[in-house]
Amino acid sequence: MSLSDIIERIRSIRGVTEVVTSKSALFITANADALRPLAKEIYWNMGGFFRTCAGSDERSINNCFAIYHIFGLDDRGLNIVVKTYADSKKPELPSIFDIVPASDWCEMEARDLLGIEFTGRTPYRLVLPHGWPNGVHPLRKDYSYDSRPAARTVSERLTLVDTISTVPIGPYHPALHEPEYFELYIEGERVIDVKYRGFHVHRGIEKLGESKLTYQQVNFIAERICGICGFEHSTCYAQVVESAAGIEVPERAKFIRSIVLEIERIHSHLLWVGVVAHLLGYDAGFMHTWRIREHVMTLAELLTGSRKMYGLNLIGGVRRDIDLSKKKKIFEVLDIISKEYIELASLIISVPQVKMRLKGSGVLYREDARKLSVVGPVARASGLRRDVRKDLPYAAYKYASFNVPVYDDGDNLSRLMVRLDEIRESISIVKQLLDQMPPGPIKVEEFAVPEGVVAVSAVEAPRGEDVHFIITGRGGPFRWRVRAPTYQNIPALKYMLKDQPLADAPLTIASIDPCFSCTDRVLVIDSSGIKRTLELGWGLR
Amino acid sequence: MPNKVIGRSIWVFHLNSGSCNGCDIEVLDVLTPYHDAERFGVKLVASPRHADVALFTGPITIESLPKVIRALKAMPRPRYIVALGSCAIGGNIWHTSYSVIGGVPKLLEILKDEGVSIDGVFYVPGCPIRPESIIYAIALIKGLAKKKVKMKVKKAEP
Amino acid sequence: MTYGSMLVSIGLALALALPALLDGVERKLKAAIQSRIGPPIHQTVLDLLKLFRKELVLPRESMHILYMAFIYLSLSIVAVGSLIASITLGSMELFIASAILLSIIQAIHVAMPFTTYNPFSIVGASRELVLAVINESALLITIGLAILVNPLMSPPLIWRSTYFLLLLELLIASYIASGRTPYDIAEAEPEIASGWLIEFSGPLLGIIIYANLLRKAIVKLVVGIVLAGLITGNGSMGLLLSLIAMALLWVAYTVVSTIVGRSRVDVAPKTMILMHTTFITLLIITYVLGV
Amino acid sequence: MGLEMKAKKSPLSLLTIAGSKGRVTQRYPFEEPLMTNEFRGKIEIDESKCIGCGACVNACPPNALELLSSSSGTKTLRYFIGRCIYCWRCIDVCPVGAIKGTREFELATDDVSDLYELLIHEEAKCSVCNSPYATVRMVRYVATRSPSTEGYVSMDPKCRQEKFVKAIEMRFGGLSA
Repeated sequence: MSLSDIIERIRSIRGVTEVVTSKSALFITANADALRPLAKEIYWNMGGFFRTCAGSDERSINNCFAIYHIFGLDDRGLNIVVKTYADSKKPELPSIFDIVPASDWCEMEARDLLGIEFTGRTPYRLVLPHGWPNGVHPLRKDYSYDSRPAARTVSERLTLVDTISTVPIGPYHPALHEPEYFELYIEGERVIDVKYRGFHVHRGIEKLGESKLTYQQVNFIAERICGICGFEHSTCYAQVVESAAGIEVPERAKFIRSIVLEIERIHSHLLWVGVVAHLLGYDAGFMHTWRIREHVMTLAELLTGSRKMYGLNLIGGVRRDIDLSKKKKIFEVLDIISKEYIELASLIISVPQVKMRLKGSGVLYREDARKLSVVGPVARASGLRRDVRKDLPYAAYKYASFNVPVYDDGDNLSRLMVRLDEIRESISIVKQLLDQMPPGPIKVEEFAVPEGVVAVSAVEAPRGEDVHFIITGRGGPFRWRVRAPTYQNIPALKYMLKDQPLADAPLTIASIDPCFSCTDRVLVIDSSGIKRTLELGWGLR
Repeated sequence: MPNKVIGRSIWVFHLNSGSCNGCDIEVLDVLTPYHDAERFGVKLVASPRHADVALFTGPITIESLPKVIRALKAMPRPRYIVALGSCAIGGNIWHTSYSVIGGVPKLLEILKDEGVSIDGVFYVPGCPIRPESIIYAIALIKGLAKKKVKMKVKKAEP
Repeated sequence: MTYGSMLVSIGLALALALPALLDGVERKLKAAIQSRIGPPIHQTVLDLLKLFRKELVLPRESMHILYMAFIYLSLSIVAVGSLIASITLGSMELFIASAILLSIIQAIHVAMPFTTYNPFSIVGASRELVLAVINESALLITIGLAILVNPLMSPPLIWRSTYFLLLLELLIASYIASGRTPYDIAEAEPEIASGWLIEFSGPLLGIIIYANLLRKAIVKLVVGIVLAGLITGNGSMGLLLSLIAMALLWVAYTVVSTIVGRSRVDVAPKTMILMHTTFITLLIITYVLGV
Repeated sequence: MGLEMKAKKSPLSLLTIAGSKGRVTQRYPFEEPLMTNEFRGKIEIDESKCIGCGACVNACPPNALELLSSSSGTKTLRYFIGRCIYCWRCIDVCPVGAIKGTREFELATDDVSDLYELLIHEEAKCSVCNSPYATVRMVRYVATRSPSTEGYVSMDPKCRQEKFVKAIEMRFGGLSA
């Protein structure tokens, strides 16, 4: 199926008014009644995946709300963005939840934060705190940011259950390390249902738009979406702005980005292996994996200036170069890691209890994985070959040759194996890229970001595909939407935990490598309160 | 500043109140071989009822506030708070956001209104905190190190 | 004071002080296997002292938990005492009494968390109950067989396979009863947040932790006494050997628990039943055949 | 794939790994911390160089650097260590190189006020309307950098504008609205 075929098939759907191709995506504008047929065509007939949807308050521009549904045809390396308008007085759009189950959360998020109703499904509150007043939508441009709701000291959401058939996991629970709340409904020792009540880490960064965040400053918040895979977020953000503004990043900067991204992946996967060993009562495994990981952390500090929160990215390039002595050090550390981690990993999976508990537990079948558009190692452990580094190559990945490990069992052991294999691939990628790194500048200083350009960018984080969507504004983003990988993977937990022993629940929850601070970010920067007329066209260039 | 009650055995309950995870993984890192906080008698416990110290990371979101207060109330006295990282002390980038209260100093005001008394607060800056900073704070509590920061007021001569 | 009662007092003092220190040794040893320094050996003592300086909070304001904790502690002390006396004085009656005390202690240990109404501690306690039902009965049957062999009188002239099997089965049962991986499901499994201990705090927690350490010491001391009885018989040598055996077992159990992971609550009972029935059957056969 | 990892190993080999590594713990605070020279720590503001222009304040993502005006004719550059994210963007943007990065990380304290650093600048008053508009140092900095602005540099933006308009009126007969 060629690009023109795709465009032809999309144009043939009634209600599609505009199809525009650009560098970062295929942009479609459609009427509300064309949304469902379009979703069906792209998601099921063309075999596309669902990335996310983003609501936007464009009343100051065209007197409408708008929803952007972002799809991806992975095998063609193509993003498809579908824009539909909703009325400014009574914003309402048809839900595509029954066609694309993966759209559940982002629709509810748009409902919470923008007040856009979705017809044909049951709505519920997802993101905002429990006591938040109805009808107040913080992402609307007319929302007055200075009013913090009164802080409540008692919670209605957390009620300690009085029957022992419910086991609350969280919000402060040693198996989670992050404040999230799962309610597991159990029968004996068997889980029969799961309820996720998250969004404790909703930090509402919209407020920052008001404090006049500039394009460059947003980089540092993007990094703080997540403390484990922050560099992926800041890279993705930098890329989406660069793509919107047409900035040509120096090759050397792209190499440095790829190298640091892979180093972050190694540290993140080692961290995860350690946590899993700890959850299985194998504390020595935890200690020794983290001992190996410590080398990576020191290496990251050497390259970027900080063990975490590298602060390396700027729009237009990176801030620190990799010189010869650092290059030598990278090779040294990688040699230590590759030797030690294989020894340790094979030990961990040989421990009888560990092996017994990983195998066959928390299974996610391929069909469910496809239905929910899960990403990253979770998808690859369920037989889906999805990897942004291969599908939509960014930074310097086109210069490296590497495998995408795929396992078919969909159980916790597969997810472990995927990650163990990926550590090896990452080590090889870093080595290849270091050898090919071209000389030259590491950033461009002078650039301008035009207003009203729409762009999409994706980066493969350790947990899966990370998507940033932007509408540029004056001096800072007009609308910035982030879809972290865990956001896409948590709904799959329902399938993985059901009918499983309670004892496996923490392990299975951990097996998607959840990063709740990513999920809850709701990172939408709005340069609110500025009256302007803005021509909202697709990123034509 | 050495503390008589918890100076030799510090049991810590970790409260992530909207942190990005950066500090949290460094808290775990402190327990691992290269840093090994256990050599100072530090132990992470799973229940606030066992804890001497509540370790705060994150700017304290409004959603987590009630649970945080609940956990603090469950701790037997004397109880201490350690604010870890720039979110918990000053609210970091989100210090003015609508969905956070902006750090431990603000939490202390709320606790005062609630009648929850706290026996001591320590602040440990960093973003994210590095493991040595945490160990330095432990050393401070145990009296093995001296405080180094002090409010500075300088004048720029015109 | 007679020589015998002096020995018993010294033995009791040692047996009450050692567990806290041995726990420190356990933590130090684990740390060494994990490539780190670890806490000082007397850290557990420091922890306990600190707990006693903290505020007393009773879960659900009920005195009966405090009462149960004191019973737990005092029965544990009595059991330690009667075990020490049994090997020192060669009293089979006291050994039998200790076995009965041990099962009462275990019953309190399992029952206590149910009074807190916390879902985590109740799940933890239910799991402890399942494991305890199997392991305790095996442990008691084995102790009963040990009493038949009557190890406290004088060392046997010839070592029979019954003795080896007896020691082996006692080792397994006492290892499981000492609450270590892979069978520390009730306390350590992460989904139940430190399980049955979750609601206790301050001095109350201190009492329970110390009593629990004593309980762990008792199950090792039983093995030590049977071993000492078979090698040296009763008296001062028996006392010394059984205390040394307890300490050595503590170290050995630590190493074993470090290199294995945690079993799952639905698998552990099956493995345990299989293991115990095999060994006990073999034990009875060899005993009856007299080999 | 994953062939090396499928190798069967005895759980006992953990002891060999532990034995070969020994104890790796860094005995900080009694030993040097595990830190590289590249580490970004607290910043140091040089009071002899800072001109109080506020470039760092505009660049600082978390508002750890703030420029506060007081009624007593001073402008204070306040650095709150407790909110700093140690990104060193201020160092990048400072026009006079007054900010220096250090490797300082031992910042723990029991009093939050210890974490503030204040640098008080005197404010220049407009030569026409006598209202404060910038720090004395900044005015001098601008004057030495571009001497041609001399006639305007001692005024606040409003008076400057008025003077400029007047000057143009005198020369060209005024600006049409």
